[in-house]
Amino acid sequence: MLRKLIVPVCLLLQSTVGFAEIERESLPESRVLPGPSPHWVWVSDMAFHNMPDGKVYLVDGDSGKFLGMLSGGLGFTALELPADYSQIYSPETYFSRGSRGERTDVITFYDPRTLQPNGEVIIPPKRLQGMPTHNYSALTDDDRFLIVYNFTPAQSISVIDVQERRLVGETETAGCALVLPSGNRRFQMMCGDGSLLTVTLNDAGEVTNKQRNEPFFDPNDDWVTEKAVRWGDTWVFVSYLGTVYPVDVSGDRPRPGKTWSLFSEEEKQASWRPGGIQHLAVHLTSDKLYALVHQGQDGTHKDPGQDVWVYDLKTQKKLQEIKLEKLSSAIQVSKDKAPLLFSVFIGNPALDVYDALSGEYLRSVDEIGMTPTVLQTP
Amino acid sequence: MLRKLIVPVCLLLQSTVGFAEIERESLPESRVLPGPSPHWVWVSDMAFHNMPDGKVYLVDGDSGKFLGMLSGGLGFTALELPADYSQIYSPETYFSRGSRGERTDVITFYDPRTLQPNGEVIIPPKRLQGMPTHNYSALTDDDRFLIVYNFTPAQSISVIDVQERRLVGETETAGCALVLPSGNRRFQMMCGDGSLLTVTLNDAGEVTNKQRNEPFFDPNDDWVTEKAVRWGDTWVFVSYLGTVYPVDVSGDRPRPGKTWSLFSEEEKQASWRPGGIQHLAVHLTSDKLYALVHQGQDGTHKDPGQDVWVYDLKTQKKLQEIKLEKLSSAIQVSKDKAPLLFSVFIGNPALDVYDALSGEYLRSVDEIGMTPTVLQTP
Amino acid sequence: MKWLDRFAEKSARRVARSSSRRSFIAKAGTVMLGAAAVPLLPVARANDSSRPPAPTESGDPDSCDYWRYCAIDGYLCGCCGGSFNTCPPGTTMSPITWLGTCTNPVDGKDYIISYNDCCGQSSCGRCLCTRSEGDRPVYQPFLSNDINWCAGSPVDVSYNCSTAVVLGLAVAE
Amino acid sequence: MKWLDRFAEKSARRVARSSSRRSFIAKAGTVMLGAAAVPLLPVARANDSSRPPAPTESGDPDSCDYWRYCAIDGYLCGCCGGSFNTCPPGTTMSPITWLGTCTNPVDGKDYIISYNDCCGQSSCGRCLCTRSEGDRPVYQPFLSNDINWCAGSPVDVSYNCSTAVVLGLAVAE
Repeated sequence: MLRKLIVPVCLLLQSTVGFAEIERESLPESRVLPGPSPHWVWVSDMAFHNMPDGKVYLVDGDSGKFLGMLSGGLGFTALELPADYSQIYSPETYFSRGSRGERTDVITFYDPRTLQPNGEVIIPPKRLQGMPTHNYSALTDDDRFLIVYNFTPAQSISVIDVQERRLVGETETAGCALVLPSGNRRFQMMCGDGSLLTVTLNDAGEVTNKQRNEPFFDPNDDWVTEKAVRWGDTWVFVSYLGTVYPVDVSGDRPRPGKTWSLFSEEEKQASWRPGGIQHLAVHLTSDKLYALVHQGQDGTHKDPGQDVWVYDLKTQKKLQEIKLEKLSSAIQVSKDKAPLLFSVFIGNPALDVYDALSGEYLRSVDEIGMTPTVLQTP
Repeated sequence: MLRKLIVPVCLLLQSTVGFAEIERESLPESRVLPGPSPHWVWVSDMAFHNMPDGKVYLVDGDSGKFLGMLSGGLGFTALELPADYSQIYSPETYFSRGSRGERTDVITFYDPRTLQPNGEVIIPPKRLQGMPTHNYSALTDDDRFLIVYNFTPAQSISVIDVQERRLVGETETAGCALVLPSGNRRFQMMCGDGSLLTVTLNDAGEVTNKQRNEPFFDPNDDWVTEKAVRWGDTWVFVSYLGTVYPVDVSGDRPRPGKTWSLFSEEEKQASWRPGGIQHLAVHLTSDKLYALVHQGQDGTHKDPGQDVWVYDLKTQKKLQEIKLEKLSSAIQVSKDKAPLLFSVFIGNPALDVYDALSGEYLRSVDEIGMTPTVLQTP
Repeated sequence: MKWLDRFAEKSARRVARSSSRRSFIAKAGTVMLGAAAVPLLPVARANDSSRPPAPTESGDPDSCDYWRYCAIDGYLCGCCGGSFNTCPPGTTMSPITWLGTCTNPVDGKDYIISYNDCCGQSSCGRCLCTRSEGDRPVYQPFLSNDINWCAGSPVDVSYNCSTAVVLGLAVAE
Repeated sequence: MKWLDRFAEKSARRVARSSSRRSFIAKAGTVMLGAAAVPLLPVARANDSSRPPAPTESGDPDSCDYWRYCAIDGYLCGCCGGSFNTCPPGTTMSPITWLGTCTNPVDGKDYIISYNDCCGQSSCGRCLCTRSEGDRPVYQPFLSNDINWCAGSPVDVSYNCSTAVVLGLAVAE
């Protein structure tokens, strides 16, 4: 192909007048990213007004520099990032005619340094489409299998072997939703009656056991949000009214722990409650829970907030109240020892960066898509 | 399929408590549009920030009511509307993976009453992608053949028989661009040297003759925009500086007419010039030319304006100056005897409606997509 | 569409499970197919005059504060070429969806509202309205407005706008 | 990609046609493949020190008023993960594009700028910059910024952002 072009090129350069070449500047090419920084953040954008064109943006929290993006297809939710960041897995949905025609769901594999796709696995065209949040899909603890929650509205999960890059299969999970990993071959799902379904895989990724346990909360009393976060062997669920339900998932069956509340009686009286699209974040090494909270009534459980309250998950004491510069619908905390707190508001496409320890506002990065939803840190 | 569902439905309705049926409201279904009103307008939206999800919106200029929309794929430009409005033809581009993968270009056929697709013809995946304007494609005068301009950057045209719904073929048009119809089996294309290429078809839609004529303007002096408009047998071209070049296309070869200017010497001194994405419109039955104008320097030929000046194409006199309520990058005039003037600005997604005779501002319709570009009236 | 078969058989199970439960929410969860029944069983249910009349209403159906929208999250079809109970041209109504319970200010009664999505075109983009009173998490699907209910439509998940159909009276026990 | 063959053969014709023309614009139109040559002929042109040096520049390359952007219309790659002459990761540079002639305020000289698009991802959406000095209509493609030049890229027409590469000095006659 090149050779074909060189001929006319030289021809042209000879025949050219009114044009003098100068020292050529560095060869134009595509940038390649360095290894990940713990202060990088991936910002998902479902592009609510143009849903076939979801995107996800990579920003460096230290410099505020926009590093690159990936197109994510229709109803994009979030990437899946293995611990070693050796690959990026993206559950994506496409139609042969944009918003109609034949639907194809895929897991696309991207090289994290070039952001070029290097493969895909076609999965059942059933992945849940909805307001994005985390927990719609997940990797097993050893990053070998990717689990995708399906809703058609029949409920099921698809299992993908990301090492062999093949679909292992699909399994019905009637009445239960979402994917909460709890081991190399085990994960939980949340069921409508307040119980958890424990799903076990074998080393081939095939489902060998589905065990539905007793409800760990009463849905008729107060619902826990689907935005649970993981704290080591414990999944932390928080209810609409701020009750925290820790559930130990280290064993074959989940063991609910002692519940506690994000709020004092006075704070409850002042109608403080959690809210947002991604309203919880855990900083693992310091055992801290970051909760996005606001004052509101019933129906505000997805409303944005401008306050992040920080708790010690061991003592269940509130350590800190962070007043945000701007409204927030999603928060995330970087995994390192000098963590950053990231925040976006779906109603205003900018990324805000804070010191997660002092709560100090550091910077804002504007023009981050249209409707930013989910935040993920490597 | 229905029968399959009815069984569980009845089962459920019996087993239901806490729920009392009442008189059912009118059966939910999809609305069907009446025949077209001359005061309807189709507003194209290329969704510049989310290009795979172009759309086109139908609005009733009299009521300001939003009547419906179509999804138009990647780099959507405009619909093609036959005179009898019996079908809607839409040149569309799709990728198998949204913004990557295999590209497929199609002409989609839509029922103008239900807005449901009722067929498509796959065409060469080469249609020009660029800032939308009219003249990227066109129907022959008898609405039998649809001509699509291709740019890869090799230049060619595709001919589609919309009656038999098949691709007739593709023909090279090296050095020439756009599609300006001039008969049932003839159209012109604009070439880089200021000439026109006259292309003739036979009754099968096959290209039988391509005749390149002398330049009708000197590109080195002042360029005419590609946004030419048709006035019966005459195509009206306007230059960056406002010189009008009428070209009679009724015969086998185009006959350039006497040029004139939109602007007086004083107006030229005050640097008035045309500008916009769709800066010209013709009202055929009154022989009026509507020109969107502004004051600016070189490089502003696509800038928005807030003034529409109206000219008599026969006497070449300015009849009227309409001061718009808001900035405009595209104007269109309805075809009837009590015409409306429509205006959109790509930087502010709303449709503004004016009385095209008095120039009186009538109404504005907000939330019209993201980046509205081209206006078309049935 | 294959999921329908599986769905039918699953629904039966869901009934069995929920009919042993006491809370209204759980039962509301089971009637969601009633919404589906509206478009699906016109003949069977057309001339039933024994039922109470439809509610008297007031307010602007194209305004987000209209009473029927108490649990909605999406574009109002009335602004998109349809109405509060009709899909715009070019779209298809999803027969299966989430339910809300809204109080009609005119008669003070609670009604069950079925928020059927209109599907098959990209987002309408007009009159976005987000009110989540009584909205439940996505693991309680038929009470959750976070789910794209076009998943249940014959044209699949391209979401255009949402309707709000009165399905019936909410009867407290 | 087949179009390249056809394109080569067409270009030859374009040269023949334009070399008989007198205006600078027309000639600039013919050198556009020079832009393509930069990425395409690295070896052939790498160690040529006989040429005049690259221009001395001032200003912020991520700002729309940077001198190189006089004829640009698109997102600045410097705001998108690339730079004024490098594409963002995940995108591919279009070898063929439109040309502008911009005056460098530092030396007052006119330079030919090649606005190579970066392609293969959807719009970057940042630092949209529209300046059309010297921009020509789409029927003069190689001087037109209205064309999506990703059409000339191996990954086709998905447009992400635009670069501005100095190609050479504009020599008046």
